Amino acid sequence: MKELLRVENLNAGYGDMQVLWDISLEVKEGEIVALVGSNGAGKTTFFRAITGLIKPYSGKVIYQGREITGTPAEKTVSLGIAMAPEGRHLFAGMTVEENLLMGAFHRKDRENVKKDLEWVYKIFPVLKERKKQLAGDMSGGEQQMCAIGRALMSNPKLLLIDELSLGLAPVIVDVLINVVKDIRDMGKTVLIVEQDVQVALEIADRGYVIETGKITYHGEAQKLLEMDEIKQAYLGI
Amino acid sequence: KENVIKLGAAISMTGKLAREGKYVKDGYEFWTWYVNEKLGGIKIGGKTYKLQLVFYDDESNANTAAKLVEKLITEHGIKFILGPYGSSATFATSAITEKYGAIMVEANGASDKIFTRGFKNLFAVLNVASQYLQGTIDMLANLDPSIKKVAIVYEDKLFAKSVAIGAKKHAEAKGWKVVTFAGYPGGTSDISSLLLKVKAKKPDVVLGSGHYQDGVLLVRQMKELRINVKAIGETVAPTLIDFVKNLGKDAEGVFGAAQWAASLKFSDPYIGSTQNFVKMFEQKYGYKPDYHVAESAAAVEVYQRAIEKAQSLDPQKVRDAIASLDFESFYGPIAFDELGRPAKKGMVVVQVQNGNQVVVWPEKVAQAKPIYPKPKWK
Amino acid sequence: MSEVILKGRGVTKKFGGLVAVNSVDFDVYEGEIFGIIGPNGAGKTTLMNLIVGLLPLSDGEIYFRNVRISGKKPYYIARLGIARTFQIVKPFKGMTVLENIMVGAFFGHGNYTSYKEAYERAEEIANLVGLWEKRDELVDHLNLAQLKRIELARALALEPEVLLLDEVMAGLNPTEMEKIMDLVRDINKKGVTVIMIEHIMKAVMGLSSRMMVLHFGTKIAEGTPEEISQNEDVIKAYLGERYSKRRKSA
Amino acid sequence: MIIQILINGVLLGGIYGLIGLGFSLVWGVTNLINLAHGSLVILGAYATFWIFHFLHIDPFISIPLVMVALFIVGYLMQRYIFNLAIKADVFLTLIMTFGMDVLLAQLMIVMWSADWRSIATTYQGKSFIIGQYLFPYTRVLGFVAALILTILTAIFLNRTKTGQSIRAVALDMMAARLMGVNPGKTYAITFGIGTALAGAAGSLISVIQSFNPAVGGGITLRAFVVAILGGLGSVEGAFLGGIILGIIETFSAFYLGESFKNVVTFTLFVIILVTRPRGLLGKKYYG
Amino acid sequence: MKKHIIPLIFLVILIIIPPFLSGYMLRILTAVVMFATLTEAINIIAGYAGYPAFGNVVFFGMGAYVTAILMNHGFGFYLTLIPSIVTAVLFAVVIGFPVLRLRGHYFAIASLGVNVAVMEIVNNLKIAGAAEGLTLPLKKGANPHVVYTYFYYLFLVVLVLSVIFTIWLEKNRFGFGLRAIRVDEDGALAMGINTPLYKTLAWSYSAVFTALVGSIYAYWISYIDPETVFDPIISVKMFVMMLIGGASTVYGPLIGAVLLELIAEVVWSKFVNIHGIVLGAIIILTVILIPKGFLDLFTGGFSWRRLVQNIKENMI
Ligand SMILES: Nc1ncnc2c1ncn2[C@@H]1O[C@H](COP(=O)(O)OP(=O)(O)OP(=O)(O)O)[C@@H](O)[C@H]1O
Ligand SMILES: Nc1ncnc2c1ncn2[C@@H]1O[C@H](COP(=O)(O)OP(=O)(O)OP(=O)(O)O)[C@@H](O)[C@H]1O
Ligand SMILES: [Mg+2]
Ligand SMILES: [Mg+2]
Repeated sequence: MKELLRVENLNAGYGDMQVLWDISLEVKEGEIVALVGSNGAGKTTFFRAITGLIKPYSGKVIYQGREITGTPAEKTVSLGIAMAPEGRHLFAGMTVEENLLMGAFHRKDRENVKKDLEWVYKIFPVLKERKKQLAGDMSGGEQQMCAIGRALMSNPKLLLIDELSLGLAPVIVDVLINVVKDIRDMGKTVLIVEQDVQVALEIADRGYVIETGKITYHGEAQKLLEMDEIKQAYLGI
Repeated sequence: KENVIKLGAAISMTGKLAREGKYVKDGYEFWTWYVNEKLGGIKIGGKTYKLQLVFYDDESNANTAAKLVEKLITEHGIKFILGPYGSSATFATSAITEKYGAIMVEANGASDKIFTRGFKNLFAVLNVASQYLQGTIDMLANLDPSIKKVAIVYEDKLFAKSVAIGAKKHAEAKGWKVVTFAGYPGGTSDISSLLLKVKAKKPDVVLGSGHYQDGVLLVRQMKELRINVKAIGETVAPTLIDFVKNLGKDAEGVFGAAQWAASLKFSDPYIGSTQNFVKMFEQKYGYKPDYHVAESAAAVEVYQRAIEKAQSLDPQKVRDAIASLDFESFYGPIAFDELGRPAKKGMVVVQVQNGNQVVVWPEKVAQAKPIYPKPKWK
Repeated sequence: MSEVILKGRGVTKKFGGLVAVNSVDFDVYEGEIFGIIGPNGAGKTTLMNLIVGLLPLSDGEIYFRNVRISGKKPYYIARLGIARTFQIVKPFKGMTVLENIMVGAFFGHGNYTSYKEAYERAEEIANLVGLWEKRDELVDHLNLAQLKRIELARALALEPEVLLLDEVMAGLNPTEMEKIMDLVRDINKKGVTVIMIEHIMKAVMGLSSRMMVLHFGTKIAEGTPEEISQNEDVIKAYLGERYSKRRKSA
Repeated sequence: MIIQILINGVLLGGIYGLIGLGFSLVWGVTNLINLAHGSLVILGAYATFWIFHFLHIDPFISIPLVMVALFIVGYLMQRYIFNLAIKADVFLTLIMTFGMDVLLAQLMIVMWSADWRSIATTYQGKSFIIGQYLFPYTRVLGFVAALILTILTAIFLNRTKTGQSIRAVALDMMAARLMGVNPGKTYAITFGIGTALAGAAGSLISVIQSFNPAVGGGITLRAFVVAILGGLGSVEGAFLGGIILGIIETFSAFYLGESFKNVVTFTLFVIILVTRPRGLLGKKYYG
Repeated sequence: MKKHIIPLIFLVILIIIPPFLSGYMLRILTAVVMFATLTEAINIIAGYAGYPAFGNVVFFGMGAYVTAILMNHGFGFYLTLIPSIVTAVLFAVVIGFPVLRLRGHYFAIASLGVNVAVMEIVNNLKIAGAAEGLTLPLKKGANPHVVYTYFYYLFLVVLVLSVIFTIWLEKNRFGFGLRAIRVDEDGALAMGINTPLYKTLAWSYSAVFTALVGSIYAYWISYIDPETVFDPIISVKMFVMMLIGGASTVYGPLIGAVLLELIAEVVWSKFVNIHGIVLGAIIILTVILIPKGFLDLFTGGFSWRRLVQNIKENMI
């Protein structure tokens, strides 16, 4: 499999406060990779650094063989990197449909956008029912679906999902797990952050464990699930 | 080392009164320059003194003006203060000069109220607000005894309202009926509702009191609403050049009240005549002086005259000298009543005729006969 | 069984055409932990907002110990002894951890009026919820887990008789979650009645003595966790196959 | 008579609407309460004035020119000044625009003096009659211009990609970036458009009243009222707000007297705010 | 207590300094003290409670007018102070009831609307001299310096009161309530804070100090008209000062008042013709470089890096 994303010795943070220390990681095309770790470990920060929402202090982000370190977020999306951010960040004053279409903002292929919209509606029927409702008026779970839908609308090669199951009903989590797998089967690559380590490692091919800004373990998801350290720290067993 | 007499002033160089403030400044500076350069200064007992003008920008703010006058008095030690522009600032600053026993000769604060406080050291060279439209009313009553109804509209601010109240009293004294007496807030860009009411009352004369933009607005909207009357009289606006430039033909026939006009013919002990004043000023500043310039220059002349007369720089003596002045200047007769207001000077009425602003009243200084009644709008 | 402390009858909330909460009746008994679950958008948060008075009811009534509280102002209800946490954390930014907690102490049921008393009370609570180390830090710099604790701490400082928790476990990893679960148990043991909304089954099922399930604003089930987890409607509408499979295999 | 007052009010209101439009747009999108708006309007009036003075182009015809010029001014101002502090507290950014207002007002005085200016068109003061009602040319033209610009702005915001990106940034800047929108540029474009609209309003001002740099403050106040009445960020709202303000002013001036028109306007304004806090056509989640 | 020592030293200096000042310097200092008080007052409602009372000058104007009207009817100055406070508080309560329900910008603009409306009403009020304003009897005294020193001390007393009040506020349950309201009003409600009451109280306290200052101002200046005492620019100035110094701190507003008055003073004397441009530029730069106010800039040591960092934090 071809390598899609490679991160080398990434250091990043906010102002004086360094959060990430020498992070290295790689993601191959068509993989689902999970990033797990406790609260405040720096997972979100890592996503922000890759998408270009913050500028790393040092290190490299290589995507499709090209270095994209420090490329601002508004540019990375057209390279095929999309993110469903933590906290959803929908355009509250726009309708659900407008939100989804915003996901395709940078796209030129109008025809396919329509098709993708229908596809997203098929995945999340609730969104279709509520397409005229303001996104801000929806419940937390509905919003999460909309956020993932919006990210999908950008036709990404690499999809980053921060806190996949946060605040979602178990049935919906089931749906999302399948969606993530479907997305992968369509040839897209998915990188997820997920608190429910069980869920995360169940769907992922590989996983990285991040603790206070450093990668402590990585490997095949199944293997990680069986490691005692992980069981103790993250599965509460 | 040169001997100097310092005159201090707070002048509106910025803010909403910056336009008028510039005239004031030019007027003060012109006469100072004239005294120093053309007359060689002021002689007191053999010594020659030069006048020196010390001024600051009050940002068109009365409070700042007060602060500055206090600075002039207490830091520069100046006892001879020239007025700021506008009634509010004159109010505030004159209270300070009075407290410190300094003198204020002011040329640009016309509100009647300024003179109700019994100040001893305050003198004005300009007529008070309530007198502004009296000349216009006298003239019209003289021209056409059949006038019965007058509408008075004014900007609802200190000066303009004082003018309107004075005009109302005077019109009623002439036996006219004031059919509309209405103010509108400052800064208004539409008085159509007010004018519709005026139109319904069918007045013979409309009198407007306000500043430049009010004058223009009144004429424009009267035309837009096709309100035809026998005469339109205003305060300041028609005496300004911009009025004619902006309104063009529509300005024709509008009367304006001025403290002074460049066409007047007075003699002056220093500069010779009004004409000379106008000529020299125009040469130096490149524009024709309007009455703000003239009254401001006259205020400096008052100090000059009084100091020469008193032969002293003692504030008390100079004050007494000012109180007893009685002479004709390029600006008109200068003498003060017991409250410090002009005792002998009157206002003049100007009318726009063929694009020129000509004096039409009082008769003895008139350049032309008033055009009456005003032609209807086309 | 003990007394009913909070009672709702025909509680309804409409947003325009949408009926977010539809004529729900509920009884919460003193001293219990009462779980509310339901699909996203079922109306759980809305119901909580109705209880604490942040939203006016469209219909129905809510009683706290037989005192009608529907229609009362939120601060009044809070002072009566009903505290809540917010699903989306709302710390008072620009204040330290202790100061955040002090706000609760000052204005709650406990009614501490002096700075010193409130301060001491806040210290106690900071200690209780495990924020002792962070007590003098500005809340702006805390991470989500800590903010959730602040939510809890502030609510506790009100010294409530009823505590409403809206997804306090969301976004926490299992270890963190266990800690908070212990905390909730402790609080409950001290006599505080707890109503919790949660999507993490391990937490609600583990803590609750009774549960209620909302679906499209309507109550579709009520009972012990055991009953709920076997209810076919609930599995279909909410729990999903994976959950029941996992449960069975466990 | 009542109809004539109504006509006057509506015509005046159109211009108010245009004054409020740019202000409302900028506020709604960038969260910047632009206290320099009035000064920018006056800048537009000066631009119109000088174009008329030197090139003898009619003020209504020069509107596009003025708008382009002002767009550039606004774009640069936002991009290189306001953007530097845009994330600060709203009241700080408010103070910043206040500083800009002070600066601009004085700059205009220094450059063009405080003289009163206005443009004397051949048709000023003239009106046409329909039935028994008078329609002053300048005001009718002003109204039409305002209406057209409002419609164009609405179309721009709702139908174009740039418009969509402006709305997106207004709602959530971080998310907008993730969609590929450059917020710095979008803010600058928005402010540029707001300034261009202010400039257009200036063009209208220059033909209906006299102006100098000091009248900006009053205009900003009107813009405030219009924006709030209509609802922040709502284009149609701004126009409607303007019309309502115009009608309120003319009617209260007629029935209660000019002196009370501001009292009525502002009392009503406060009442509307209290009863409809989002303005008449304000949209949720903006501003 | 420690942090009050430097301010106390300043207070002592302020108390003993008048005899050493020229009339002009005294007037500037008086203006500084006056604005410091106004800013400290607006800080209660806008800083602590987060309600940007853009029309706060309305209380200043009211205080000024109540004093002016009563003194014109023969009341002594001190007798006018209680009515002045009462009027302002009544107004804050009555108007506050509807207006304080608005939040953020909307409150700002509504309070400005109230201000303009009141100004226009006074403009038409016969008893208040309408548009022509009112003159007040001049304060009699041995010499001007004594008279103006007297006013200076009057302002200073109110300033000290307002500072003491704010110090009390900081450590009091009331202050906590206000701060909570500022950050999150729903959160505050849920914490049991009677927000309507608290907001009204905060505005009333703000009104008390503002009105007192207005009363003294009227007597000091001896002539008032609606345009000057209800001038919205005064509110803007209070705001600028509060923010420059540091909002919702005890001493920030004072620092802001001193800085802005002094900067303005220096700027206009140095740049007579372009002082507006310079002043405008200084304000813009201040916001860009020190958005958290001067107090913040110097607590914990000044560094240039802080300035750059400030820009980075707030720019896009
Ligand atoms: N905008 C920010 N400014 C300053 N510090 C921040 C910011 N966002 C996060 N942090 C800090 O950076 C650290 C890492 O946070 P981050 O959000 O990346 O963690 P996380 O692993 O995503 O945690 P969680 O599971 O809670 O989402 C935390 O200590 C947090 O307080
Ligand atoms: N202010 C509002 N206006 C309109 N609709 C609203 C509003 N608040 C909530 N809703 C709608 O009411 C329904 C119930 O929302 P609520 O937030 O109570 O759901 P919830 O059960 O808490 O969901 P979640 O588990 O996702 O948090 C949702 O469909 C939501 O879109
Ligand atoms: Mg995170
Ligand atoms: Mg919820």
